[in-house]
Amino acid sequence: MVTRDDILAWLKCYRQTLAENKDYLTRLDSAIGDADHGANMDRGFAAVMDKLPSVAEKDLGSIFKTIGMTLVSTVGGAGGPLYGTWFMRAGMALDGKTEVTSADLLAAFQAGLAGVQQRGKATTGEKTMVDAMSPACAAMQASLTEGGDTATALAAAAAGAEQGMRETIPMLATKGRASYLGERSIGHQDPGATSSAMLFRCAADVLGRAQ
Amino acid sequence: MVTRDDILAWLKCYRQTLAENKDYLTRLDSAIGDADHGANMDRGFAAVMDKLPSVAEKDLGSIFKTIGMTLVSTVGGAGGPLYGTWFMRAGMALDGKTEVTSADLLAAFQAGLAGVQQRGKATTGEKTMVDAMSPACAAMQASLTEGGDTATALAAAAAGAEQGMRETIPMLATKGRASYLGERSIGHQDPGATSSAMLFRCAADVLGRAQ
Amino acid sequence: MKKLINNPADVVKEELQGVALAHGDQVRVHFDPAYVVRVDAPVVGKVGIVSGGGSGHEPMHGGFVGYGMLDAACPGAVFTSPTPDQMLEATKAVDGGAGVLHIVKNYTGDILNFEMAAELAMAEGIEVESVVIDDDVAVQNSLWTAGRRGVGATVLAEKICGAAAEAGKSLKEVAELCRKVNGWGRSMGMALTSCTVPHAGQPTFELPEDEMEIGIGIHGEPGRTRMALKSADEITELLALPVIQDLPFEKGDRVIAMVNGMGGTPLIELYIVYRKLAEICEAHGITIARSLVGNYITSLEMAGCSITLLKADDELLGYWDAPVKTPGLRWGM
Amino acid sequence: MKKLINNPADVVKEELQGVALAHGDQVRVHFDPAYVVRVDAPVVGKVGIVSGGGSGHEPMHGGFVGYGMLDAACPGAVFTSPTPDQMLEATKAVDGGAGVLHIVKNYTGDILNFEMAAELAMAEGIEVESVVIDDDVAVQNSLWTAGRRGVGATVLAEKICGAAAEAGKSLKEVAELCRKVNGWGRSMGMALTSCTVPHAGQPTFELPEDEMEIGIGIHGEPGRTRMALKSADEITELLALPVIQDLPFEKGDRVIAMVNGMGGTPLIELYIVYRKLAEICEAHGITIARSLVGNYITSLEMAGCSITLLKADDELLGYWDAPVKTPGLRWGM
Ligand SMILES: Nc1ncnc2c1ncn2[C@@H]1O[C@H](COP(=O)(O)OP(=O)(O)O)[C@@H](O)[C@H]1O
Ligand SMILES: Nc1ncnc2c1ncn2[C@@H]1O[C@H](COP(=O)(O)OP(=O)(O)O)[C@@H](O)[C@H]1O
Ligand SMILES: [Mg+2]
Ligand SMILES: [Mg+2]
Ligand SMILES: [Mg+2]
Ligand SMILES: [Mg+2]
Repeated sequence: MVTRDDILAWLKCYRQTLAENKDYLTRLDSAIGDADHGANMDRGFAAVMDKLPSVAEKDLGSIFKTIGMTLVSTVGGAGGPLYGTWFMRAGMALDGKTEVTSADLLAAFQAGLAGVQQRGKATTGEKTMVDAMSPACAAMQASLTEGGDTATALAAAAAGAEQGMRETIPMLATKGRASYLGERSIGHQDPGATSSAMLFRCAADVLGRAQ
Repeated sequence: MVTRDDILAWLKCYRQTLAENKDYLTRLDSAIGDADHGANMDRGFAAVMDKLPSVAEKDLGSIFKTIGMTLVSTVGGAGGPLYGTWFMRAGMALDGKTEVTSADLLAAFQAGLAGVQQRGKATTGEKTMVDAMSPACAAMQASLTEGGDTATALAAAAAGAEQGMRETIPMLATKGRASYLGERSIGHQDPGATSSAMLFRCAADVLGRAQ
Repeated sequence: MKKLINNPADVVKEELQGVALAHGDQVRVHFDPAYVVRVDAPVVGKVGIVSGGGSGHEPMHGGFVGYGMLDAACPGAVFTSPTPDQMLEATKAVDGGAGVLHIVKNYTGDILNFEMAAELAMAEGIEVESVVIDDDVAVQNSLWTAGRRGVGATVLAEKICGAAAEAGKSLKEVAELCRKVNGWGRSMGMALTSCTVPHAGQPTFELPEDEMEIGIGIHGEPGRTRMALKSADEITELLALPVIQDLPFEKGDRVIAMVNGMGGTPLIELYIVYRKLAEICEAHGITIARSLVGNYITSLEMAGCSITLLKADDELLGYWDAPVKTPGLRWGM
Repeated sequence: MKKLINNPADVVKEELQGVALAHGDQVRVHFDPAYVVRVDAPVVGKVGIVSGGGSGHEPMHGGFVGYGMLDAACPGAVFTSPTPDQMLEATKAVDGGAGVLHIVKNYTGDILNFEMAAELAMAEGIEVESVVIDDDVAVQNSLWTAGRRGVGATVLAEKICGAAAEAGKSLKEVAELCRKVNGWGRSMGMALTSCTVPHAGQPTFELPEDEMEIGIGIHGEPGRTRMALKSADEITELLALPVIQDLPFEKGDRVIAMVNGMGGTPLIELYIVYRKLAEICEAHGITIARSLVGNYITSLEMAGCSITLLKADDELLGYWDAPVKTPGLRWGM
């Protein structure tokens, strides 16, 4: 089982990763966006870290919903409502739990993805974070179906997200700010897909090591 | 005797010199002023050249006064009223004449200098065009007193102006825009002294060759 | 990065403090969540108008809060859409019982955040209408993308709708008017230099000394095409013709014309652009009935300009001429 | 050089054409000699007010022509004082029989040309008073030099004297008021980057990425000192303290405060400076009674700002608040 402490460690890892990659994400966003994705995510997860102590004793559903609301009210831009929705929906799937199985995690990731797609109306292939989140879920599901353990399944999710992230490079953006570029969006990696891949990489690194 | 045609050739030489040194004068004015002296003088003498044909048959007094008024109404800045005054006052000294002696020329130059000093209230040593005009007159007078011919006297005037021009480099400006710089005006050659030295150099080159 | 700022993280907060100090007679600034609101809000019985967006476009939107224009503006981080809680609080603060119009520029972030805010406000019983502005012809419109960006027409929409709200029009009517302005307005911009986002610390893009970007967005988003620097007259044509061609402006039409500076371009240059724009309009039989030349919707210190034309009938001109009293736009009072 | 211009030689002419097209309802532009004049000039029985100076400082002076401010402005070439014939024609065009005030910034060129113009106008029977503005504390004053430069206080003097003329004050009274404004106003400016004079084609000075120039003039004239780039708060102190120290501002004094952008600095930064200026004034017991934040007296595309404080009594505040209707400054009508 993945415990609440594991989950908190995962979030801490992600906060750390974002802080370290703030400039990198902003550089990606400079090429096809408006040069703020790194600062936005960093600001959001700094706020999340401030908020976490007050809910750390609660169930994972409450924790995730608090994260989601914190992101919505501190990030702004496209990233805020989308990541906010991801955490809020994932939180609904984790309602009442304080420890979770890999199947619970997958269900939460899938709920998050569905929420993002509903809010942002993007499907795969549009050069957005969906292109990292969606293959992450698919790879994790395939791994669990094959009987993989939590570590294996999360590693598959992270690899899937990273592959999806790289596959955004040749894509023509049709959603978000990059879509204004038309053909000129081709050849650049999507910043949101990149920050999403980092979220799954932290999950694999931290939660995969957990048991 | 220096004829009207000689004088017109002198002015043409000066107009040519200014056009060639427009950027140089502006560069000097960038260092301690506002980067416009070259453009101002060039604009003014282009207008003078346009005006000259309409008065070319008149006496030198009329020609010089027309030049002065043209400069006043086209140059602007400090240079416009000062060079305008120089030509207007020199013109008064040449009233009615169509050819002149070297003594007439000296009288005109001295009248011009007096006009400039009256208008601008500058004396020598203040890092202005006066520092070229004044030694030019002094050197010419000395040369004529020693019995120098027109060519010799004008060569002395030009050399005096150029020496005065160079001597503005170590001066602390106390008049004009450069005075706002205080100590920082030291080490730069005054643009107005430079354009004045060019006027005397053309006189030496063109009028000195005349007879 | 050469800017008159302290810590990049404090830019928006300190700017808002400056606005509050400079314009305390006209607006109040609420912090946490941040919004700028008319001193006399809510105006009972009047439709409230709220806009907002990333900071860095000053005077838009905060500078347009006041009589005859916006009731409140929500400033986000630099170039980042504000958050739903700001918009919700602003909406509540300006609701005088006649409902609230959200004027939203067409960027995914602005859309999503305003959408959430509208849901929350409606859940609290406030009637909300949202109108999306998407006037930037630089972006080739398509059913399959996020569509066109919202730029210069936003300023004109805020002025005109503000006047209509002041005149007692209903929420439905003001929203309809806003859609009309959006339908009749078109813009396009260009950049001579990049802007620098404070927290990014370096220029968003590199533009060689002899090149310019045509069709630039107000967040330094790359435009239609990069090309060799041209004269002001040629640049004005490159902007004005797509604007004129996109809308069925017809001989005899009147327009409100705006030549807007991006923040780093001096007024003297904007008038040179305006001169050519007037010539182009005349050649197309379009009469400029009203004009605005200056910095209204900027992109930090970017050098460049944008052109907006809004086809205008008597209704729009009437609202345009109505009194307005904001820090950024003022006449008639 | 990246500018929205055509031929450098045509910059001022084409800008004036743009001004004429954009503001034809408020001003007329006369060419050859060039001056901008109120549409309703001369106003019979009112003192006429004429200013002028080099172009490149827009909106000053042409943008301040209109009801309650200037009657006419004479634009010179970029950064070059205009010529006496322009000033003479402008003076004649605005003389409504009550005489004409010349507001002259203290630069040798402006002084000499306005002096010639005043002589010519008086020879034609027009009563002329000239007041020289020299408010720039960056220049250490001395009996032996050309003295201080005229900068920001010029804008405030034009507004205040314009209101007094509108109120029917005599030429002597308006000139006296102008001297009072000059006596009570002080300014200082700084640059983050150089401006580029169009015909020069390259920056007037080179300023490394990590340096700034304190005490800059509005023509890119070097200032008091060059130093390492500092924060907005520190820069504001470097400007505000010499201004406050130079004038006997006393605890309890009220001031009109202007934070002026040099042309290339965005509004968001000016508000950050204003915030600190307000704090400094408060710490000195000085009350900011009125304020102005924006681009009013610029230096082409230079990035930077200047601060002006004008000690203000009820008389000055009354004239400040009076209606003004110009392209660059407008309120109350
Ligand atoms: N409609 C959408 N659906 C899903 N993701 C989107 C959508 N629009 C944008 N994104 C994601 O948001 C990222 C940009 O986030 P961010 O820079 O924070 O916001 P903004 O574009 O408002 O500046 C993009 O890289 C993309 O992955
Ligand atoms: N009071 C003065 N008396 C004589 N010459 C002066 C005076 N003030 C300035 N000058 C001269 O004028 C020159 C500058 O001319 P210019 O650049 O055309 O005018 P501005 O300083 O108005 O831009 C200086 O280099 C100096 O030689
Ligand atoms: Mg972004
Ligand atoms: Mg000069
Ligand atoms: Mg953004
Ligand atoms: Mg000059």
